[in-house]
Amino acid sequence: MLPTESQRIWMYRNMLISRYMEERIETIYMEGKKPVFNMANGPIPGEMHLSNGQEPCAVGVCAHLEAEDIVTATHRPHHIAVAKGVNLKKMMAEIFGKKTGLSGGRGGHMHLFDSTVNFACSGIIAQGMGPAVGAALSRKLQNKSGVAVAYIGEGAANQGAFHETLNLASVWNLPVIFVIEDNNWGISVSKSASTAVAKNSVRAASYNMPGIHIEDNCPDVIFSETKKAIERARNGGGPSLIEIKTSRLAGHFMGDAEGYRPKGEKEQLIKEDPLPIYRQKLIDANIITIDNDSALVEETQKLVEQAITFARESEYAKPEEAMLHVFA
Amino acid sequence: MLPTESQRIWMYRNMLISRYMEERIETIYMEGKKPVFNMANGPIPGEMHLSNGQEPCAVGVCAHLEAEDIVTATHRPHHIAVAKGVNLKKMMAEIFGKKTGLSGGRGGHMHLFDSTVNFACSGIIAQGMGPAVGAALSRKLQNKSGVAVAYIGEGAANQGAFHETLNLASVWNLPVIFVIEDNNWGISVSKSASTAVAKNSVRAASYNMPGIHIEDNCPDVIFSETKKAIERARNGGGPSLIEIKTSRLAGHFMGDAEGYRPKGEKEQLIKEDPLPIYRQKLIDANIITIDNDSALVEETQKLVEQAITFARESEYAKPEEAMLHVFA
Amino acid sequence: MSATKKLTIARAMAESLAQEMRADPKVFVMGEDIAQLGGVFGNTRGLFDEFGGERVRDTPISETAFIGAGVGAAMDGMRPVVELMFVDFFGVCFDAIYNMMAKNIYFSGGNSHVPMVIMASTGAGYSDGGQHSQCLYGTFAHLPGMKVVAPSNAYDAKGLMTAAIRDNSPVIYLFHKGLQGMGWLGNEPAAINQVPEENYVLEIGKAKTAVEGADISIISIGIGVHHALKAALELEKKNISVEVIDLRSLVPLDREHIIASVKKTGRLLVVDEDYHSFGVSGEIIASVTEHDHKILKTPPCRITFPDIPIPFTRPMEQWALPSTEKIINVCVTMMENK
Amino acid sequence: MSATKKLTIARAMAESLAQEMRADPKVFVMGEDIAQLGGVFGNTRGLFDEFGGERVRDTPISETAFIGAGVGAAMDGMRPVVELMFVDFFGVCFDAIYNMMAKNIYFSGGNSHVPMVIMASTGAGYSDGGQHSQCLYGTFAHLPGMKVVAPSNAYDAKGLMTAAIRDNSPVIYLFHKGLQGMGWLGNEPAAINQVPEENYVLEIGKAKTAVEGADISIISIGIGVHHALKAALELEKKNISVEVIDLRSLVPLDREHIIASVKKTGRLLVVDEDYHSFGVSGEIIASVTEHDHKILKTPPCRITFPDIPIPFTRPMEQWALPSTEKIINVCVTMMENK
Ligand SMILES: Cc1ncc(C[n+]2csc(CCOP(=O)(O)OP(=O)(O)O)c2C)c(N)n1
Ligand SMILES: Cc1ncc(C[n+]2csc(CCOP(=O)(O)OP(=O)(O)O)c2C)c(N)n1
Ligand SMILES: [Mg+2]
Ligand SMILES: [Mg+2]
Repeated sequence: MLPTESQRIWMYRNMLISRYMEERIETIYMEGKKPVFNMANGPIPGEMHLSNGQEPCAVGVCAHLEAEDIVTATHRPHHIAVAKGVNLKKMMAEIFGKKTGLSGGRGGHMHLFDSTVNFACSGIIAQGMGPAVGAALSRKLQNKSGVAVAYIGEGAANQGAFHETLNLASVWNLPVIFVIEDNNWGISVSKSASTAVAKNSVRAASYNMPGIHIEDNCPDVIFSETKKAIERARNGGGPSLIEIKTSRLAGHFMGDAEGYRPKGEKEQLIKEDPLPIYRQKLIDANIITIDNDSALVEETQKLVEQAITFARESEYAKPEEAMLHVFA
Repeated sequence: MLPTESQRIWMYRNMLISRYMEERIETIYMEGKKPVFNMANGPIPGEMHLSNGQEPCAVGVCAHLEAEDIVTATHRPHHIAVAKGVNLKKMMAEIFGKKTGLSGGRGGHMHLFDSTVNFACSGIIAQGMGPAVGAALSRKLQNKSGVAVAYIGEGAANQGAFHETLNLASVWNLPVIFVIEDNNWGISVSKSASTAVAKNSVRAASYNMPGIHIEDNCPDVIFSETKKAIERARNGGGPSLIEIKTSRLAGHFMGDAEGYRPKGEKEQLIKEDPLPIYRQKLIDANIITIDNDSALVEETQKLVEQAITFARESEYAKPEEAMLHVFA
Repeated sequence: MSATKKLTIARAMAESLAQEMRADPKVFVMGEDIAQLGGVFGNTRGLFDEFGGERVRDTPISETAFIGAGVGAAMDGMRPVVELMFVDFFGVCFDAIYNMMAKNIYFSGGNSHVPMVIMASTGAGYSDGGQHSQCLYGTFAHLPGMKVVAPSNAYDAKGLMTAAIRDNSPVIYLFHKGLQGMGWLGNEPAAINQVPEENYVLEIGKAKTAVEGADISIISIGIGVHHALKAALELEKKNISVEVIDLRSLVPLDREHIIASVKKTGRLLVVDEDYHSFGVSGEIIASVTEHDHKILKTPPCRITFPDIPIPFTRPMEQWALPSTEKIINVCVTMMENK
Repeated sequence: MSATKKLTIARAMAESLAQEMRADPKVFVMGEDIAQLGGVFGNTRGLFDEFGGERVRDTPISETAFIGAGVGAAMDGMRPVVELMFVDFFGVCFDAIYNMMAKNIYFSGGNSHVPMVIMASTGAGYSDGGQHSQCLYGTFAHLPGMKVVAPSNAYDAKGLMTAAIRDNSPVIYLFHKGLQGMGWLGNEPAAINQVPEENYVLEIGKAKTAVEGADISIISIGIGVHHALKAALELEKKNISVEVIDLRSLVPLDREHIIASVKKTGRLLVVDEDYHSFGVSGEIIASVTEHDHKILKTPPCRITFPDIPIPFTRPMEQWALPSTEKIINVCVTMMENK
């Protein structure tokens, strides 16, 4: 089933927010890191994993979700956080490490926790899969609505947690969906060098659950293909595995020289950038016009800028507040 | 391909050794543990996992192996150790914890290491899979012959290591065979309660390797069905997954009340005991006679008794030798 | 005060669980063989019959999955009690424990809670070999974000379990097999004591003076407390007056209690079944001496498991384990050391 | 003496590896991103080009599998050097490490060897958050059967790597990101020093006196040694003479060296970036005081990472980390304490 007009605008809008946010983070990240690139410096220190190119995976799935639904994301979480409705200001402030951030700066960009929209992410490969299964179990035990979605990369599909959690979710028939963002790379290691099968979706058969392969890095296609799986989970039909071919337009993290990419790959990926393609699609379908696209762009950029301003102007917590919140 | 006559006798003979050994261990284990059952007491203390009923899995596969081939077994290792040619005396002495044991008593029945026949086992579920893959890699890197066989139970097929090692073995095209002894139980938890698929052999598809399901707890069938996989590995064709339906005639460990078994299961399993069935098969095929069966039984029992006597009569190492062999 | 009855630690744990499950529908239990079997070590006995398979769930042998699931369920408002059958198995699932369960409260800035209990058996002494006999107290206590408790008797076992379940932070609950009162793992009669029928909470982080004394403070936890108590009786005959402190909890560690005792006695002996180096014994000695090394009349001592894998064979294993005899000998030597 | 050149730790590690791979066909390297990329932290740079993909193998993100495979290869006669990219990831594969790699020699009664090296990056200071900044020295050092080394400079890095590769026992080789000389993780110029071109071995288990002094012994490892050396210079101006001991190895721990130094100075300060409790600092203090607490003129001190997850934000993280300033302050206080 195709998304409605408003769903398509919602998806496009969130792609815009996410992409612009990544672009701005990219610039701000480099502040204080020139001429010498040292991760420790600048207003946003540490590792930075950008999601440019993967926005369709975020919006195409999250378009089906409500705040009550649970999402666990990875070390590359921004696009998904945006689509799940994480508060932009608090998120940006967290990325800057400010007191007003989601966790007052304790987490950082790999540890964004927003319990108001049931979003979390983490820095260990495949780590979010268990919690997604557990949240789904929690809903089942409490007879409460809500499905859980665990995002992972294709590299994570070779981690033991993948196997264990899919099996457990299936044996217990839980409302959880596993989404693989297949960008073909785990840092510098290509999928074919690390994975015995061409499509991870075939692995669903090991767990007696549907395995859906989505070849198209397009929000509409992802939306349509994932709808059934999510409804199935909502209706007690159990888990599914969804694999989406997508593209990592940036390096693994900022500072990555990307020397491992085959010649021409990057250029090709940029040609296939899903954002302008989707924009054109919506224009062609008369869902947006060039005019209201400009307005949308402007509006979403403003949102991001507001978040950035909020983050920049916020204070750091007192250093000794590091001691707080170790325990509940 | 059917085993030759001498191969069949070899298999039967090793089944006899293994079974008799388990029966004797069962008795000896209870020495000092009556009237009060306390694991710490008696000549064989600690946990004891017997393999009665699973002998066909050991002999059917190991009949294809040489001393140079590597086997890693589980917490239930005796039948496989016997079939792999582990020195019976040293093994028994190890089970008794004596200085003359494989490791001077440091390991015990779950940690039997015999490097002369490349056998090892361990107490953590699925732990032996990685080493089997590594040994296979070692042979490949050294251009040396030899295949590796990793045994696991069906319960272990839900452990993350299963997934990771099968994938790695396939990606690197290594000469390793994974053998699942499916006795339907992981302690008190049945396969159907723990496993999302009816046959673990289907999981081979996740790793682009052959998955072989063997329904018959019969040495001949296992021999024939596994032959191709082992030859394939020897010839550089890569790994395979083999699943064998077998039966655990005893409890999970000694002291297990087995209250979780459905009514009648145990009786049924005993009816299907592969040892008398195979004996009859060999008699029917005129491979053994009742007479030379008796001789074989006697001879193998003598071997086991000699091992037991050796173990009993051996000294314990000095307690302070506990400090030796932490490092090489 | 409610009626009491004599319970083993296993039964005390199960009783606390049952009472909490009755009182709070959010409490549930999962792990290997904890349903129909009642737990390999008996600590979930009866729960499956009373609460059924939804709330008392046998799991596949997939510790990473079900412990990770515990974290997700806890963060979603449930109160999972998850069994890791032997603490030795932590290696297959420690990421979910130390890097997630223990840190998610912090990573969320306190906005999420992780009310989760992991219970795991510890301990050697019955020849179960090097992968089924460890204590690993130091391993868990070293890493931030988890409370770590270990009862030495049924009364404490029940109160600590109730406290752990009600805690909004993750708690590692380590029970020593030798104290479970399961018979087939031996028995320590002193671990079986009077337990109130009504539920109650023992504050996590408070040590207890098990026996008062004037000459030497023996600090221990779990089964070591019993070795020490037996030694105390023998030492009394030699006119050595020993004070035995049962830590009950390693995180938080009740340093005040330890220091107060050592101030009084001037002598410190730590008894710990965990590995010798970089663990519990070192921390306790350091905590006392960094406070004031001059309160010590003699060098601090420790009786621990040496830095070797745990050998299977009885003579080696028993030789390596802390024991009442070793405690007596060390105490006598400490008193001779002027 | 052969020619020397100035190297970073990253290059010193890679040089040792290359030389050992040239000399011994049994040495091979595997891990994530260690082939074409040369390792995220540069320590395998050049190896893929020289030795090719058979001996320099990128792995899937399957640490349990490839570390387990390392054990199997090592027991079959190879000498695998396996990278765990960040030590923080040990939680997904620790069983293969602590329960198998570390114990198989023992379980085999010494009949099998496990000549395997695991190299892993450690350390905080550049805002990488709580799952990418840990040291975990105590975690590895606590459990028997593995040697644990951590170089503070390129010279030691090469000699320790060569020793680790040639050792028939498993060695955990922990390198601090802040010392790698990678630029993008900052730089510690003093870690970049003269390294002989020819290969050589530094005996594992021997500490080194980095600077001699009379008043206070500072015991540290890895990056803490550099904090201490800088503090020593400042303290000299205050007429406080500090002795800095670079442990270089935690297992075996060179207790004699530590004790000899403290005997001389009478004051002990441990600087450790790992978590405070139940770890390295406690063990060192305990080792000294159980030897003889009376050699101390003042209570022993430690500067460590507090028992909290490592916060991302710079102010909190820097506040929590050991530093030169903290060392100076503690040393001054120690000298005032009469
Ligand atoms: C258990 C574990 N191993 C290794 C890493 C280091 N690491 C971080 S991201 C990454 C690659 C992940 O690839 P993929 O899952 O495809 O996600 P992507 O980066 O492409 O989004 C690796 C190896 C980690 N964080 N956790
Ligand atoms: C990682 C781990 N988890 C749990 C256990 C406890 N345990 C020992 S044997 C066993 C059941 C194993 O079942 P299966 O793999 O089918 O082997 P079987 O006992 O049937 O031979 C369990 C859960 C363990 N040893 N290791
Ligand atoms: Mg990827
Ligand atoms: Mg089984």
